[in-house]
Parts: sequence; C-alpha cells; structure tokens
Amino acid sequence: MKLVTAIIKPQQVDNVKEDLNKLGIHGLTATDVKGFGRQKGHTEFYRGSEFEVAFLPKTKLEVAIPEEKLEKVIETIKNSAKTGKFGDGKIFVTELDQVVRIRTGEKGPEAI
Amino acid sequence: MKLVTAIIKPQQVDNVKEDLNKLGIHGLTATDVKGFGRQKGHTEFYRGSEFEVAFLPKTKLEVAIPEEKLEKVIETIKNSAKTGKFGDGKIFVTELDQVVRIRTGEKGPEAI
Amino acid sequence: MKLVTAIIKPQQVDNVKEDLNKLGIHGLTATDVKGFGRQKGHTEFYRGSEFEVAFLPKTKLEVAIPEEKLEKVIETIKNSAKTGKFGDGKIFVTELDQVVRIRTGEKGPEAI
Amino acid sequence: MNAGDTAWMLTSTCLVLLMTVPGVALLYGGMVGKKNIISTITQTFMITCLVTLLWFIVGYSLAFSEGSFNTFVGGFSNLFLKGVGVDSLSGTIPESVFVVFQLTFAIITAALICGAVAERMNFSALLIFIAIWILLVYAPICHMVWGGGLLASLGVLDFAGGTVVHINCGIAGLVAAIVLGERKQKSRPHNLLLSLIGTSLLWVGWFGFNAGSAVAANGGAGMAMLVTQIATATAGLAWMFAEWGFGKKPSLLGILSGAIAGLVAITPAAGFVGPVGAFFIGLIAGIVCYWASTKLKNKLGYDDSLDVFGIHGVGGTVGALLTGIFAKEAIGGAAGLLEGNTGQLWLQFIGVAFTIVYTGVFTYVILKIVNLITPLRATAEEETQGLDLRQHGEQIN
Amino acid sequence: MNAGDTAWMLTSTCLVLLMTVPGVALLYGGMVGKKNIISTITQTFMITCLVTLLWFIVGYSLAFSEGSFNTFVGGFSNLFLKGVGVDSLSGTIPESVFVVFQLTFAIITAALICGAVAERMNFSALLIFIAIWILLVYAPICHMVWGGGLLASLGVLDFAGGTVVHINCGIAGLVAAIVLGERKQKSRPHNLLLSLIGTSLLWVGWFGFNAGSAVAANGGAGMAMLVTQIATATAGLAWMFAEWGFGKKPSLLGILSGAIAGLVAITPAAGFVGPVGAFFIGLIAGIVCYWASTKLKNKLGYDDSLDVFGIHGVGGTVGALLTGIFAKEAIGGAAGLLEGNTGQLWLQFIGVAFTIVYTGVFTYVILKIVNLITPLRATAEEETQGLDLRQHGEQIN
Amino acid sequence: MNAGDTAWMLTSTCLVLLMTVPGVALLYGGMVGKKNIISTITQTFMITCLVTLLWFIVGYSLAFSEGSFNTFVGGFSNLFLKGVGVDSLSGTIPESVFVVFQLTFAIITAALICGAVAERMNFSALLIFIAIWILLVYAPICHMVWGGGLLASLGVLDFAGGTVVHINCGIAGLVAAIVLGERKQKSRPHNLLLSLIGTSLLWVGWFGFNAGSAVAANGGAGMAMLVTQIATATAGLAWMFAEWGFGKKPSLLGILSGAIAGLVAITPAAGFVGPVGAFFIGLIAGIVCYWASTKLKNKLGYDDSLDVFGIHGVGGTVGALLTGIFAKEAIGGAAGLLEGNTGQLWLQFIGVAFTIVYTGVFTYVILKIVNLITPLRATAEEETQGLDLRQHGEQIN
Ligand SMILES: Nc1ncnc2c1ncn2[C@@H]1O[C@H](COP(=O)(O)OP(=O)(O)O)[C@@H](O)[C@H]1O
Ligand SMILES: Nc1ncnc2c1ncn2[C@@H]1O[C@H](COP(=O)(O)OP(=O)(O)O)[C@@H](O)[C@H]1O
Ligand SMILES: Nc1ncnc2c1ncn2[C@@H]1O[C@H](COP(=O)(O)OP(=O)(O)O)[C@@H](O)[C@H]1O
Repeated sequence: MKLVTAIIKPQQVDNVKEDLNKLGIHGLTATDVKGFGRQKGHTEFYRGSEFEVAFLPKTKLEVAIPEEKLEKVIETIKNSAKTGKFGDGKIFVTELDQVVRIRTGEKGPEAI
Repeated sequence: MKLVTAIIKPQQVDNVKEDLNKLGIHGLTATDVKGFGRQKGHTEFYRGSEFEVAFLPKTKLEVAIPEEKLEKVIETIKNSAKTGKFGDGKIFVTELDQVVRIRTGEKGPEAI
Repeated sequence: MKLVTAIIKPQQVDNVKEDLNKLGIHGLTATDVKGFGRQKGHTEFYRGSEFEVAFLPKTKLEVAIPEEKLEKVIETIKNSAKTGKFGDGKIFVTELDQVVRIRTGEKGPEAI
Repeated sequence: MNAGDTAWMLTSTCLVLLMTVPGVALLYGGMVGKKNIISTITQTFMITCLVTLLWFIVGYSLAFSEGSFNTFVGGFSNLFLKGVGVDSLSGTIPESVFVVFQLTFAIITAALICGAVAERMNFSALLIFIAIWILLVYAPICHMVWGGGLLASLGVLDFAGGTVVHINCGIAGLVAAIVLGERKQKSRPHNLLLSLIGTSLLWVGWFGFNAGSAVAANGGAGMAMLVTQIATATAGLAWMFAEWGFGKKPSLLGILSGAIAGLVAITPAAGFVGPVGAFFIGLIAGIVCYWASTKLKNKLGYDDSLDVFGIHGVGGTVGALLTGIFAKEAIGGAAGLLEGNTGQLWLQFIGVAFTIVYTGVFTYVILKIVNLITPLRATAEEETQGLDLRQHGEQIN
Repeated sequence: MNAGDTAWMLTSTCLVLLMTVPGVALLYGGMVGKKNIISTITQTFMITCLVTLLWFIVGYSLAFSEGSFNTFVGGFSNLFLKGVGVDSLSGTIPESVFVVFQLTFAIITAALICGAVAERMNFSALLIFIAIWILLVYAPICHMVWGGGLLASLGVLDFAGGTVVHINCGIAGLVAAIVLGERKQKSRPHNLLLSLIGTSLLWVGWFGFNAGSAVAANGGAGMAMLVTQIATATAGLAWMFAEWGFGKKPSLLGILSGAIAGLVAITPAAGFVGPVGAFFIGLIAGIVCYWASTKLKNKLGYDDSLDVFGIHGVGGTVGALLTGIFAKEAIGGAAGLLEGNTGQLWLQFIGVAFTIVYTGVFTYVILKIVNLITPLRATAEEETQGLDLRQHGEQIN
Repeated sequence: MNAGDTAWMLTSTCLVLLMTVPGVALLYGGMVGKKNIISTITQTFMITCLVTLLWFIVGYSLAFSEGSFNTFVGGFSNLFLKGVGVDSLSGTIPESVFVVFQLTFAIITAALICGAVAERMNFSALLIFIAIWILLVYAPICHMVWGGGLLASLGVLDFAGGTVVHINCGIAGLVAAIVLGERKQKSRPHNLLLSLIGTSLLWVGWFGFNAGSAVAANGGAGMAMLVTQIATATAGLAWMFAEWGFGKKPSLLGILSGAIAGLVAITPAAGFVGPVGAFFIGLIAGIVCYWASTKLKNKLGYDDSLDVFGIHGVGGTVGALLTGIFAKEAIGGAAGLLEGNTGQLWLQFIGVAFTIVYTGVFTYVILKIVNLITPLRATAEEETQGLDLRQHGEQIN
C-alpha cells in the first residue's frame, strides 16, 4: 500500500476530492499547511512596519491507496490540482507497511 | 523504527494519549486535520444558501516508536480510539530511516 | 529521495528556513502541530476549574530532498532549531518513493 | 432650545453612528468568508468618513436647505455648513445636532448597500459610486421625504426612514448586485458571533434611529421605542419559527435576520402605530423577509451577497405599506386603513413605487458611469485570493 | 413630563438592553468551548425576543398593574399593553419608556440563567422553561418588590434589582444546574476577549441599570453612578489580588469576574449608600464571590457552568444584606445598621430568604414540568459534537 | 440643577468609559500578536479599576479641590470623596456625575500609555507605575488645565483634553517605550477586526468626550459633536489617501489610525472652532500623524508598539497648536490667529511645551523608581512565550 501526500492550492481541494471519488477513492485526510517554495509570498505593511509573509496557505491531502491505483491517483491529482501557475504544489509517495481500520480492526488493503 | 500515524476522533485523543503513556510511550505529536470517508458530513443552511460540509474534524497523532513496540501500539490505539461508529479512523504504519533528537543530537531508537 | 520531517519550536522556524535556504533548499511545508513529550505543559485555572494543558505548540517542517543532501540537512536543522532546552523536538527521516511537481509533471529529484 | 430634547438627540446621534461603525461592519463582517472580512469592514468605515465629508461640503445643503427645485432637491445655501452656528436651532434642538443626526442616516444607508456587492466589488469603484450616489440619490430622496419636497407634501408617511433609508439601499443593492454579477464562489459565514454583535448594536442603536426621529424626549419617542422593541422581537421569533417549521434547525443567523427585518419594517411606522400594530408588522415582516431571502432570491437568481434587498428592500416596503394600514390617529395624528382611511395606503404605495423607480434608475446609470472610470468588479484573481490581501494588503490571522 | 428625565430614561433603556445583547451573550459566549458558542449566544438572543413578546402580552400587566392578589402579583388590566398611550405617564416620564425600561430587566434576568446550564440544555426546553419562568417567577417577584406588593410594603430595600434580578437568576440557575446535572466534559473558555467585551458592556450598561433606577436625571442618579463605579472597580481588584495572593496568576477572567460581582452587589444598594459604603461593598463582594466561585462550588460539586449562582446569587445576597448595613439616611432616605437602624438588616434578610425560597421552589417545579414536554437536556451525542452544529446547524469557522 | 444637562452628562460618562473598556482594550488587543492579547486587555481593565480606586481615595481631590499649592495641584479636602453628596452641584449638574465624568478621562489617559509598552512590560511594574503616575502626573496637569491652576490662568485653551489627555499619554508612552527598550520581535497585528470595533467605540465615545466637555446639552455641545465628526472623517480619509498616494494599498489600519488622529487633534479645539476649521485640523492631523507613525518612528528608532506617541502625542500637539490658529470668537469666545489674535498661538505653544517637559521628566523618574521595586520589563522567556500564558496563565484558543 502507498500513502500519497499532495500539497496543493486550497482552492483546488474540492476538485481533487471529486476526481478521486470518481476513481473509487472514498477516504482522505486534509490538513491546512503553509508552504514555502518558488511561488513568492508578499509583504504586508502595518503603519511603519514591514512584515514579509513567506509562507503561503496550502492544503495537504493524504490518501492511503492500494499499490495498483498509484499511477491513476497520481495522474488524477496532477490534473485536477493543476492551475499551471507557480505554487501548484507537489505529490509525495511513500510506502505504507500497514493500515488498520480502527472501527473494525481490519488490516491491509481492505482497511483503506 | 516505525512511525505510527493514527487519524482519530478528536474526543478520543486524551484516551489514546493516556493509554500510550501506560505503554511507556512518552512522546507524540498531534495535528488538527479534516477527514473525508464513510462517515457522512452534513449540510449547513445560511439563509437561502446550502453548504455541504464533507470534511469532518479529526486529529492526527504521530508516534515514532521502536520496531518492537509496534504491535502493542497498534493494539492500544485501536482499542482506545474506538467508539464503534463510522469515522473512528485509520492507523498507518511507515518505516522510519532515522530519528534525531534535536536537543542532544542523539540518533536512532534512543532519540525517540 | 528522502522526506525529512522536523518537529521544532515555532520560534525557530525562521532560523531553520533561512539556514536551509543557504543549503540550496528552496521548498518546504510547515504545519502547526501540538506536541507532547518530556517538556512539561502547564495548568490553567479558570475560576474554580483546572485545565491541564499537556500539548504544546510546535511546528512541523517537511522537506523533500535528494538523498545526497540528507546529512547536511539533518545537521543544519539540528543546529538551527536547537535552543538546548527540553522540547527542542525531533527529526524523522523517511524514504520517498516518488515526487511529482504538479505544475509541470516533472518527476523524481528534479521535481523537488 | 430644550436641554432634555437636546440631550436625547445628542444621544440618538451616538446611537445611530454606532449602528454603522461597528454595527453594520460587524454584521456584514461576520457573514463573509474569512478572506474578505477586512475588505468588508474597511468599506463600511471608509463610507462613514466619505459620506461625512460630502455631507459637510454639500450633502446637508442638498437635503435640507431651500432651493429653486424644492420639489426634488434642496439648494446650496448651506454649502460647507455655512450658517450653522452655535445658536442656530432646528425645532427645539441646536441645528448642529440635527446636522449630525441626519448625517448618520445618510451614512448607514450608504453602508448597507455594500452588503449586496460584498466579496467582489473593487474598492475604488465603490468609493466613487458612493460619492455620486449620496449626492444624486440619497440627498434628493431625503429632501423629498423629510426636507419638505414632493413626497412630504403628498402626505406619504415615513417616520424614520422606511423609504429614505431601507427601500433606498435595498433597491440600490439589488441593482448593484445584478450589474456586478454573481460571485465566483459563495462562502460560508465565517463568524456569526460578529453578526450577533452587529445585530445587537443595530437593535440598540435603532432606538436612536426610531425614537430619535421624534426629535424630542417625549411620549412620541417613548412610544416609538416601545413599538420598535415589540416588532423586532416578534419578527425575530417569526423568522426562527418559520425556519424551524420548514424543517430546518432554528439558526442564529435566522433569528438575527428576523430581528433586523422587524427593525426595518417598523421604521416607517414607528411614530404612527401602537403596540398591537407593531406586533403584526413584526410578524408579517419576519415571515415575508424569510421568504424573500431564502426562496425568492434563489428563484430569481441574483447574488445579493448579504440580502440587502431581501431584508431592507422587502422589509422597508412591507413596513411602508403596513404603516398605511395600522397607523392610529391617536398616536401619530394619521389614520390608516384599519381606522377607515383608505387613502393613506394608496399614498404609501406611491411613496414606495416612486422611491423604487427613482433609486433603481439612478443607481443603474451611476454604476454604468463609474464603470467607465474604473472597473466595478475586482479581478478574478483578487476575488479568488480574497480582497483583504489584494485590495488592502492585510489579513486576519 | 420632564424632558431631561425622559432623555435619561430612554438612554438607560438602551444601556440595559445593551447589557444583554450583546453583553451577556459575549460574556457567556467567550467562556464556553468553541463548539457551543453559537448555542450560547442564540439562547441569549432568543430570550431577548421571547421575553419581549411575553412582556407585551401579559408580563408587564402581571408585574405592574393592580390586581386582586396585589400582595403577590399584578392583574390583567394592561394585557397587550392596553392603556399605554402616547400621553400616559409613569412619574415624570412616559409610561411607554417605563414599560421598555422594566422589560430590559426581565430580559437580562432570564438571559443570565442560561449561564448555569450552558453547553448542555436543550434549546426547545429552554424556550418553554423561560416562557413559564418569566410569568410565574419573575413577574411576581418584580411585583412584590417594585410593583407595590409584599416585599415593598414590608420595607425591603432593593434599589435596582439585587433580589429581583440577581438572587432570582442566581437561584434559578443553581436549581437548573443541579436538575440538569454535570456536563460530560468541561471546556476551557474559548475566547476570553469576548468576555472582556461582554463585561465592559455590562459595566457601562449597568449605569443605565443602577443610575436609571432613579428614574430621573438628578443627584440620586449621579450618586448611583458614582457608587456603582467605585464598587465595581474595588471588587475587580479584590478578586484579582485574592487570586494572586492565593498563589495563582492575576487572570483576566478573575478581574472580570470580580468586576461583575461588584456590579451585582452594589445593585440593591446603589441608591442608598455613599462612596465609602460602596468601597466596602465592592471589597467584600469581590472576596466572597471569589470564594464562592472557586472553592464553594468545588466543595459542593454542582456544575454551574458559568457561575451564575457564585456571582449573581451570592453577590446579590451579599449586596442585599450589606445594604442593610451601609444605607445612609442622607442618601436614600433609609438608615442602615451603621447608622443604628438594626431593623433594616433584618428586613433585608427577609427579602433575601423569601426570594430564595420562592424562586427555588418554583424553578424546580417548572423544570420538572417542562421535562415532561421535552427533555431538558441535549442528548449525549449532541453534547459531544457540540450544540452549535447539532441544535442550530451552524458553526464558528 | 438642570435635568437635561444632567441627562447628557450621565450619558457622556457612559460614552467615555466605553472608550476605554472595551474601546482601547480592543483597539490595542487587535494590534498585538496572538500571544499577548490577554495581557494587553487585562492591563486596560486593571487600569480602569485601579484609577477608579485612586480617584476615589485622593485623585479627584488632587485635581479639583482647592489646595495650598493651587497653581500646580489641588488639596486634600475631598479625600475619599468627602463632601460629595446627593445634592452637591458642579455647575448645572450633580457633582457626583462630574466626579465620574472626570474619572473616565483619567482612566483613558492611563490606559492609552500601555500601547507604547505593549508586549513586553511586566504586569506588576505597570500597576505600580500607573498608580504613581496618576497622582504625580495626571492629577496635577488636570488641575493646572481644568482645575483652576497655572495653565488655565494663563489662558491656554484645551477644550476636552489635547494636553491633559493626549500629549500627556503620548509623551509618557514615548518615554516608557524608550526606557523599556525594543521588543525582541515585532508581531503582525493579530486581528484588526478588533481594532475596528475599538476605533468605532472610540469615535462614538468621543462624542461624550468632546461634546460632554461642554458640560451641558446645548449648542456648544452640538457644535463640538459636529466638528468632531468632520475632523475625524477628514483625517481618516487623509491618512488613507496619503498611504495610497505613497504606493501602498489603502489599509484598514491606515484609515482607522487616521480617524483616531483626527479625534485626538480636534479634542482641544472642539469647543472653539467651526466646521471649516475642523476640516483643516482633520486634514493636517491625518497627514502629520501618518508621517510621524510611519516615517519619523522608523527614523528615530524607538519602539512605541502601538504608536501612542505618533498618534496621541503628535496629534495632540497638532491639535493644541491649530486651536490657536482656527479658534473663532463666535464659537467659543476665543479668537485664533486667523481672526488676528497672534497671542493665542503662543499661549498654546506654552501649554504644549510645559506639558511635554513636565510629563517627560516625571514619567522618566517614576519609571526609574518603579524599576527599583520590580523589573519594568518581562523576562526574555516570558516575552518569547507570550505574556498571556506567563503573566496571566490564560490563552486565547
Ligand atoms: N522540497 C520540498 N519539500 C516539501 N514541500 C515542498 C518542497 N518544495 C515545495 N514544497 C511545497 O510545495 C508548494 C509549492 O511549491 P512551489 O515551489 O511554490 O511551486 P511549484 O511546485 O509550482 O514549483 C510549496 O508551497 C511547499 O508547500
Ligand atoms: N484512504 C484514506 N486515506 C487517508 N485517510 C483516510 C482514508 N480513508 C479514511 N481516512 C481517514 O479516516 C477517517 C475515518 O474514515 P471513515 O471512512 O469515515 O470511517 P471508518 O474508518 O470508520 O470506516 C476519515 O475521516 C479520514 O480522515
Ligand atoms: N515518539 C515521538 N513521536 C512523535 N513525536 C514525538 C515523539 N517524541 C517527541 N515528539 C515530539 O517532539 C517534541 C519534543 O519532544 P520532548 O520530549 O518534549 O523534548 P526533547 O525532544 O527535547 O526531548 C514533542 O512536543 C513532540 O511533538
């Protein structure tokens, strides 16, 4: 099993969620994060003081999937999260040793 | 070493924390996340507008542990996070290549 | 490729970010998290009620890097996040199977 | 000069200003999405300043001085408040107090409009629009109703601003919402607690609005306060039970909206009806505005972000007409339908219709002209990222 | 009619309404957990509307008209405010103003009770409970103290509501907290900044409450304002230093709670004591209420969520009794213990005891009856998920 | 006694108290970082209590009674408010009202100082500092300007507190900011919405401040209200356009700051100038304070956290001097430069200079003394973790 972690623009979340649903992926976890990268932040002025805001709001999506869906999931996220501008984000893939569904105690792919 | 990531209901956090403590696990990291899964969200109405709230508040717990405690930790989380209803959440296990304690520079299992 | 996850004190974030920049690392993702560990929390009193606050505010930094920078990155984070007091935090290293840049579709090290 | 009346009018002026800053600012600020809060409240505050300046320069003069086209608008004899001295009186109170009291009505009318175009209007366009609108729409309507112009002389009753303030801003808001078009995305109200504070300040401030419109500390003011309280409470409960009855939960936003609808509807009637009339006005306004803001809006499909039309336009109209029904001679000297005077309802209808048409046409034309100077609408990117950051360079953390 | 007095009473009415919406709503809203904010403030707002409607229908009549059981309760001659016209007077002010002024006291009394049952009471049960309670408890007690009933005729002193408002709501809250039982989980105050706003508005509004209870703009009102200010400040500092002295940090919630305790305690005394008396009343109230809300509560184990009993019940009792000690003939025409009149303290004690018993018994019975209609308490699941979402379908984001 | 005047002064007192709690508390609370909100607002609230207590004990007496050193300070004849009874008058109003009205000015002056030392001052040191400062600085300056002392007898004009309140707190703040030194880290304003509420309450409350300073409900009060409104609005727009013109975005904090600058600057002038003078005072104050708070501060490098000096110190000075220019005989009985009276400007200059020197020196000395008792500054660790948690044991969640 794989854990696909995507850091994307917040406004793309619904898009991605729906497209993943269509793929038969019915679970995911989202976190508000702040990203730093090529996309530049901005400067805010409050009276005489300048504050550089380097971190921009992003959303991290985590999706556990069975190995065989990996390519499709990456493809889907790539397409539905893309706006074509700097800051669209990244997809990270890591190996999952084990998945457990707490409610039922199921393990492995059927727990996803 | 393993990283155990559990996505659970926020009201179960104290439970899990205490039970892990009893196991001799004295460190963990919690994050407020929003989950989407079998447990259904709800619809909010504000005057004439409907807003579907698909994501529900969950808490993600991350615990780094030495390999040998893995089974016990999974068992413990499963029991103490369980309410038996949809949305109880998942446990993910991933391999940790390395752990470093910043304060002392210790590495490996003793850094946990 | 590796994913380095550091859980550090919030006030050290700018430090770490700048030092990583100097290393040529120009992307990272930060999350507000709450940590529980050796550093003790505190008790708050509101009228007659006591509330133990066990979880302390921490920031989680996630940085995807090519394998060869691993040692340098760990070293850098360790130094720039350190205050020498309890609660300085941990660094976790995990293997990244794949990285994709959403905007361009690039994969692997050049996507970082 | 009567010191008691003056004391009450000084206080009323404070109360009505409180309705806009922070009242309307908070009511609106709580209902928009998080990324547009600063924008929403900055608009309100800017308008408060801008309308004050214009009122000082020429607005008061256009509304309340005698002019050559007195039927429609005042003249220029009070430019820069010339002639308003320490000793000038307006009835039993100093004219200076009257100037500021009336100014606070102009301010809130303009501020309310913003609700219809929230989350998408360009700040500079709004600034220019309001400046023109106050002079070409508000001042004349105000003159016609309260400054001795057309509607006053016909005998239209508007105690505290059902037409001047509420229908006026409601229609202007509707037209502006339509001209600007739909938001790209509607956002859930970010923090209704702010709207609670805003509504509460509106309620309390409205005593200055309605009881203050008696321009005296007497039984008329007292009765206006009493009927305001009754209509507001009734309308709040009416909306809540309507919502509940239609299978939704009794929501905070619902009861707040109902209370505002009641406040709006009792405004034109406040000096003319008694407690029982107020009860019915509140009841009807609560239900009708509920319907307008939840059903009618969806049916017609315009995007009036914060229901300026559904509450102020509709509530003001309901109130203006019901004034013609429930007015009691013993209270305000004018009889309504229930006391056998059919004519008043007809007069009320004329007042409403005139205001709707006048405001509608002028608002539309002004918007089109402003659009030639600077785009009315924020860019798509600004809207997506939020007006706070993009138009004001600030954020709520 | 006196225009100056009327001006002040119109203003006082605004101030007292401000105490409830948004005052109490914010005070309470800031102290509950995040998932119950909407619920808490919706309750306050709903009560404001509901009590208004009932007051209009029958409440005012029960409290202030003459009836056949005049010792305990008024009659029905003012049903639907019949007889309250533009020209009716109540002393030197229009009766309409008196009606609304008194109404705002009924509103805040009912609203305060919610603090004791916050985070767990069922919305419909609360609605029904308050409706009955206002008619069976508030109106009679109000009549007995201010409407010419039993306690008034005995000579019990209660200038602005120590018994009518504070002991009344404090005991009702205590009984309700006990009947409902403990919350499943106590939550940390979510945002004390809201409580700061609430307390500030209570403080300022209390000038309407206390100085307004002089029902005139004169030296009596001025002295009531002055002693209110002194007692409040002293009690705030007393609580803060008590806390600090007992090894805790000087907390915001502490100083706010102290200030409220001071406001409560000076309420019955405001027209009867001088600055020095006020200082002692504040000092004693600050310390006693600190003890009641932090030690006594834990010892007895009831879950009065926001300390309605510990502050209003206890503070009101302290104030009522101390009035019997510090009252000065030169100020309010009544002498207290320090001026050698032992009888007054005894009378005060009777007033307190009577109110406690009356309210305690009736509140208990009403709750039991309501429970037959609809469960008093929200379900366990609603409580866990938060009343905001489950009872009102809304959330603070 | 005049009931109308009394009604207005009771109201004004409420309004001025509202300026501090919650006004200043919110203005400041919104501008600090999240971890110092509780600290900031607790300071304001504590000061409100503390100054009240001191005023009761000796402050009022020092400011307003006759003493042996009457040129500089009052005496002790009103210790514990001895002599202030129900029937004592001060002009046409009860003395009790005058005592509280004046107290609210002392409170806000002290509360404003905290803005300069926000996010780093030790709570106990602040408490002691304010206690001494009120007695050694505020009371004497107040006496010299309004209590019949030195500056009054010279003929310095200060209608509502340009010197007594604003220059006074501005200079004290500047000195304190310098003595305490820079914060370790400046934080972005956490929630400007709070500052909007605060500023709005300041604006509305300022009508009590300025129009209340007429100590009557008459044309003078009305004119003070009118000029206050004009100057405030103009200054708000002036700051906004200055900022916009210099290439920044028109920010909420900018327009709020401008409005406050206008309020400050019109304060000494409010009873002496007309609408046109007010316009110019607002215009100049808005621009000069913009410059002082954004350019001058950075040039000189002191860390006045929330610009107490840049807005109150500078704005108060601008206003005091411009009063000498724009004063009109027909309005307040005193002529300014524009009416050919050069002497007044010189007198105003003396008033300003005297206050700056007196306050500057005393504030410095008091701070040094307090530092011997307890450290002025919170520890580095407290500052890093936030004063909320470390000094008050509470947090905003
Ligand atoms: N090396 C990295 N490690 C972790 N997160 C990263 C890394 N590089 C980028 N990110 C995340 O991806 C987001 C987008 O990256 P950015 O470089 O701005 O744009 P793009 O991906 O389009 O080149 C960043 O805001 C950050 O959250
Ligand atoms: N495939 C998945 N990947 C990541 N997180 C998931 C996945 N499936 C479920 N989750 C997380 O687990 C939570 C609970 O899942 P849900 O399907 O609602 O209930 P249950 O686990 O009881 O079947 C979700 O809210 C989500 O946060
Ligand atoms: N086993 C663990 N798994 C996950 N996170 C941990 C673990 N132990 C510690 N942490 C995180 O690291 C932070 C610092 O740990 P702590 O034990 O307080 O101090 P130190 O690392 O200096 O010994 C904690 O607040 C927590 O967020």
